[in-house]
Amino acid sequence: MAGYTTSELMVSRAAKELKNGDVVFVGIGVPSLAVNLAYRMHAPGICMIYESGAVGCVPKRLPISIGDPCLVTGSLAVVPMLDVFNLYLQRGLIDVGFLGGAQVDRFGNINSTVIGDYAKPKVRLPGSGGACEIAALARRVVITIANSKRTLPERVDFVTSPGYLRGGRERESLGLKGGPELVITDLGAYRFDPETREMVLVSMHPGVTVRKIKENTGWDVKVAQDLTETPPPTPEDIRIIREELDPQGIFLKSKAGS
Amino acid sequence: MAGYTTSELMVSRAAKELKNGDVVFVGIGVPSLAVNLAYRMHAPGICMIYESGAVGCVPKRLPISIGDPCLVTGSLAVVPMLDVFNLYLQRGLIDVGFLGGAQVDRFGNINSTVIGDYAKPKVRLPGSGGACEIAALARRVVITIANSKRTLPERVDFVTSPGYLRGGRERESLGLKGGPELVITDLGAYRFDPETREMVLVSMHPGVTVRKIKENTGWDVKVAQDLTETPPPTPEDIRIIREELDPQGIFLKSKAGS
Amino acid sequence: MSFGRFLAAAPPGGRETGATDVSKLMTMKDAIARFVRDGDLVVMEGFTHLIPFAAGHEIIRQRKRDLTLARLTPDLIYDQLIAAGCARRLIFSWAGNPGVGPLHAFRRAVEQGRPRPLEIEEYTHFGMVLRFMAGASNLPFLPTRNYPGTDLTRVNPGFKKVRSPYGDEELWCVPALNPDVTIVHAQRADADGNTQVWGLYGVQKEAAFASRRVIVSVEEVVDPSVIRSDPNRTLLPGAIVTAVVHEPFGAHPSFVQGAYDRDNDFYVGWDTISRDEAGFGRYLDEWVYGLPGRAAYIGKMGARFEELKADRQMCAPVNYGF
Amino acid sequence: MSFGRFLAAAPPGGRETGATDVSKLMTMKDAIARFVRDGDLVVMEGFTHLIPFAAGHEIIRQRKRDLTLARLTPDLIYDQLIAAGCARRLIFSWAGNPGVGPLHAFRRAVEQGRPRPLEIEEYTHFGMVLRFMAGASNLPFLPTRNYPGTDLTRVNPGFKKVRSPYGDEELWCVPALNPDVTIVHAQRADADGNTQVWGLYGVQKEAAFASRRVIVSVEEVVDPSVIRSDPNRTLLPGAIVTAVVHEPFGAHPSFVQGAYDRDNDFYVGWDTISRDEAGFGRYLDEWVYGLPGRAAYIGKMGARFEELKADRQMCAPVNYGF
Repeated sequence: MAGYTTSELMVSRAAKELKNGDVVFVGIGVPSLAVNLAYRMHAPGICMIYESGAVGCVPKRLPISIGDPCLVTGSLAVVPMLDVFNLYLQRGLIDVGFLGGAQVDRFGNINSTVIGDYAKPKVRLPGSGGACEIAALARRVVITIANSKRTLPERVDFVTSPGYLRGGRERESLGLKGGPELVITDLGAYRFDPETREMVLVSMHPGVTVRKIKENTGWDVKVAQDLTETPPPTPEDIRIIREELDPQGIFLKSKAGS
Repeated sequence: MAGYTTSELMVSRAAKELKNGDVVFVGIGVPSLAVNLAYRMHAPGICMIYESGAVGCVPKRLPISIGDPCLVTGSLAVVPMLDVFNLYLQRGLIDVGFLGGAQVDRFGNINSTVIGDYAKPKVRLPGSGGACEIAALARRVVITIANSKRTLPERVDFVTSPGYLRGGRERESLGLKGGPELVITDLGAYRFDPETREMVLVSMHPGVTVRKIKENTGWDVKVAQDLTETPPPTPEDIRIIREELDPQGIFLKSKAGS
Repeated sequence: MSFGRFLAAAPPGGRETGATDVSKLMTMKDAIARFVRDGDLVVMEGFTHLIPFAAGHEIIRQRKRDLTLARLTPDLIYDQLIAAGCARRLIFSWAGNPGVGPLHAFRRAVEQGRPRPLEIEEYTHFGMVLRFMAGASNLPFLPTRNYPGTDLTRVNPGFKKVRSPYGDEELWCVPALNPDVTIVHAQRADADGNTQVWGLYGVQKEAAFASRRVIVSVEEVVDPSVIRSDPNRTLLPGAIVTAVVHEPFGAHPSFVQGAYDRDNDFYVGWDTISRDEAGFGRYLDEWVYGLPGRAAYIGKMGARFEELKADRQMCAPVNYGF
Repeated sequence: MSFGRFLAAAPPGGRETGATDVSKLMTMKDAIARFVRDGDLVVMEGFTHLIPFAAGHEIIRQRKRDLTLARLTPDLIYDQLIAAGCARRLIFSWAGNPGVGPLHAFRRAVEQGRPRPLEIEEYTHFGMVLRFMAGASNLPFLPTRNYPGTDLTRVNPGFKKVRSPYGDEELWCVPALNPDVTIVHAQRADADGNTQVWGLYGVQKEAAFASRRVIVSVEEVVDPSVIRSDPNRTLLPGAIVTAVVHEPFGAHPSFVQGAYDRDNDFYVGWDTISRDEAGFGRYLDEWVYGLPGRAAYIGKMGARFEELKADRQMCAPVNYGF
C-alpha cells in the first residue's frame, strides 16, 4: 500500500520526534532505524548512546543487538555500564529514551515482565532490562507498540517501567521527572494530556479510522480536537531505510528486537 | 655511627615487616624505600599499590611523589582513585598500609590534621589525605614517626586516623577490623598489647636506653618482657638503599614526604 | 601476589585464590572442577560481548547442580544451563534471546517447572550493576533514584528504601551481591591473571571484584610485558584472579572485539533448537556432552570460524614514557 | 551534541555548555572569562598528574574573587590562588607540597587570616572521591565503611550517618559535591571536547560529570578520528565539555604522562618562594601578572622544558575491528 510498510511509517514518524543535538538512548529495531534516519536527515548532531556502553556510535551496518561490535568500532567512547547508568542516565544527560513492551496502558505505564500474575504468570516476558531506569530517568520517552486491545489495556498487568502511573501528578509526587511523550503504534500516534496524563490520539496513519482505533484499544481512548493524519514517509526516508539502514530487511521483516 | 643512618635502620626494620605476597599501600619516603627493599630482598611477590591508582609498580627511579610518572610506566594496572578506595581498600584487598603523622598516641591513633584546637590551630597540618581510610580499612598498619614527647603524646590533639581509639575493644566495637601493628621510630619499635591495645616497646635501636625512650615518650610507656635490640641493616640492605633505591640521597637527607 | 591467605576467611565479602605457589594457568576442565561447586552462586558476565560460553559448556559437561546463576541478561548461556538442569535459582534483569525472541528453556522452567522449577530474583540492569558494585565495594547496599512507581519493588523484597540524611528524600536501594565465583572471558591476560579488555566493558570488573573466586578465560595468554605496556587497559588485576584458562574462541557464539564477530545465525537458529526439550537435548548431546572441550567444538564448527574473524582496525598507540 | 538546552535549568545537578552552534575551541583567556565567575565553586583536578596550572594562572590574572575551591590536594595550584586572594573557601583532603613540606600560603590563610581568611571544609581522599561520584550520579550522598573513630566527623557536620536497611549497620555518608565549573588538563581532545587521558586518572571523570560547566585544556587538539580509533581511552565525552583550550605544557610544573616529567626542582624551590608574602608577590608579578598567557610562560622558561620532555615508550596497539 502506497509504496511503504507500516514499519517504515513508524520509523519515519519516530525519527521526526528527534531534535538535532538530542542525546538518545537507542534500542534495536524501530528505535535504531529511527535514530539513524534522523541522523542522516535533519539531526546530524544527534548523539547515540547504547546501554551496552557505546557512546557517539557511527555503526557501519545495522546493529543486530544493543551490544553489536559495530557500535564500538569508531565510536567516541566506550564506558562501563556503571557509568552509563550513573553518569549518563541518572545524572540527567539522556534526552530521549525509546521503549517498547508487551503492554502499554492509558497512562503510559509499560509492562515487559509478565502477563497475568507475577507468581504464576500466563506468559513470562523478558523483564525490565534497562527499561525501568530509562522510563524513570530519561527526559523524554518515546514508546513503540502494536495497537490492539491486548497490547493497549486500560491498566497493565505489571508496571515494569513507570509512565504517569494512575495519572495526574502521581509521577511527579514520587520525585520522577520526564515521562512518556509519544506513543507510536501501527495505527496512529498518541500524546499525553498535560493535566490528566492520559493517552490521547493525535494522529492516525493513512487509511485508519477512529472506529478502528477504538476497536483496537483497551479503553475508550480520547481523540485530540486537532486530530491529523500521520505524514507518510518521504521517498527519501524510504530510500535511506531500505538502501542504507537495513539493506537486508532484517528488522522490517521481523517483529523481534530489544 | 656504625656505618648506617637511623633512617636506613628504620627502612630496614620496616622492610622486615613485609611478607612475600603482601599487597602494600605505599607512601613516599621510608615506606617507599622499605617496600622496594623488601621486594629486592625477601619479598619478590610483593604488590605495590599507590593511592594515585598505580598497581603493581616497578619504579625505575625513586618516586618523588605518590603520583610519580615512574609508577605508571610498566605497571600492571592504572585505575581511577574511586576504584583504589572502593575496590581495593574498602573491599579488603590491602594487607599493609604505611602511615606517618605529626603525633601518634598510646593507642596508635594518628594526628595529621592540627596541633591545638581545630577551629584555632597552633599549627595547621596537611590533613588526612588517604590516611584515615588506610587506618580504617587496611588489614595491618605500620607507622613511622620520630620519638619525642611532642610526637608521641599520651593522647593526640586530633584523631585523623583511628588506631585503637581509647584502647581495649573500642575499635572493634565500631566495626573496624585490622589496626596498627608496628610503630617504628628513630629510637625503637613498638607493638600493641592484644588486650589493652596499648603501645609496648619491643625493641630498641643499637645504643638507645630505656631511659632515653622514657624521656622521649609522652607517657610512661610499657616495655616488653622480651625486649630486644633492633637488628641493624645488613651491608646488603645498605648497599641497595644507597646504590639502587636512593642514589641521590633524596629522602635519606630530608624529613619530607607524604 | 595473592589474596588467598586472608580472604578465604572473611565472609561474606571473602575471597579465595588457589595456593599461592601453584600456577594459575590451567585447563577449563580443571578450573571448573576446582572452583565451581554444587550450590554455588555463579556469575558469568559479559554484556553481549565476551560471554564465557566455553566455561558454560564445561559446567554443563561436569553436571554441576543447584547453582544460583546471576547475570544481567541470561542469554543463551544460561538458557543452556537451565535446560541442562544445573540451575536452582536465577538472579537477572532481562531474559531474552537478544534481537531474536524469548528464551525457551527459561520460560519452560518458570512457566512449567521443567526440567525443574526455577526460582527467580528479578532486578533491572541498573539494579544488577549496583548490586555488583556494592559487593565489590564491601558495602551492604547502594542507593539510586530509580524505581519509584515500578511493581518490581512490590514483588521483590530485595528492594528497600533509605531516607537520605541530607534532606527528606527517600531513595530505593539494592543489596550487595557477592558471588562465590565469577567467570569472565577476555582478549588477553598474563599467566598471573592481569586481564585486559577493550570494546564493551559490561559489568565484568564489578562482578569480579565482588566475587570470592574469579576464573578468567582468554583468547591469548601474553607475556606480562604486553600488559605492562598499556596499564590503563587492565580491567582485572591478577591479585583477584584464581584461575587463568587459555581458551581461543571461548566466547562463541558471542563476539570478541578485534577477534571475531557475533555468530548471529546461531542466535537466530537457537530459537528453533530450543523451542522444545527434545531439540535442546539433541543440541546438548551433540555440542556439549559429546565433546571433550572447546578445541573439539572449534574443530566441529570448521570453516564457520574463518567467516567470523574480525577485520583489522588498530588503535593509535600512546606514549607512556616520562 | 550539547546538553546546554535542558541542563542549564536543572538545579542543583544542572549543567551548562556554550551555545550549541559556536565552536568550543577557544583561548584560555576566553574560557576563564566566560565560564569562571566570581563566587563560583571551582574544581581544578588532577592527582599529581595533569594539574591545570595554566588555567590557575589565568584565574589569578583575571582576579576572580570569592571562589570556593575544591580539590583533593590543593597543591601549589591552590596555594597560588589563595595567596593571590582569589579564594574564600577551600574544600580539600590533603594540603601540602607533596614530597617537600607544607603549603605556606594555605597555612598563613588558615592560621593568620592573610591575605584574607579562608574557610575550610575538610574531608579525606576517599570522602572527596565519593562526594564527586555522588554529584556525578545525581545522588544526594554515598555511604562508606570509612570514618568510625575519626575526629573529622566531629568537626565537619557534612558527615552524616545512615542505617543500612539490610541489617543493623550504621554507615557514615558524605554529601554530593556539584561544582559550578571543573577544569582539567589532558593529553588530547577533539574540538568538541571528547577527551582522552592515560596514566593516572585521579578523579577528573567524577568531578567533570558532577559539574555544571567543564573546561578542558589539552596538550594536543586532534582530529575526531584519533579519538574514534581508541574509544575505550575516552575519559570525558564532548557532550559534557563546555570549552576546549589548546594549551601545550599547560600542566607545568606538574607532569603529563608521555609528554613531560614533573619539574621537581620547581616544587622544591616553591618552599622558599612561598615562605613569605613578599616572595610570593614577586613570583606572581613575574610569572603570572607579568605575562599574557602560557605561551609567554613557556618562552620565559626556555630550555627547561626540553629537559623535562618524556622518553618514548609506546603501548602495544589493539584491534577494534569486527
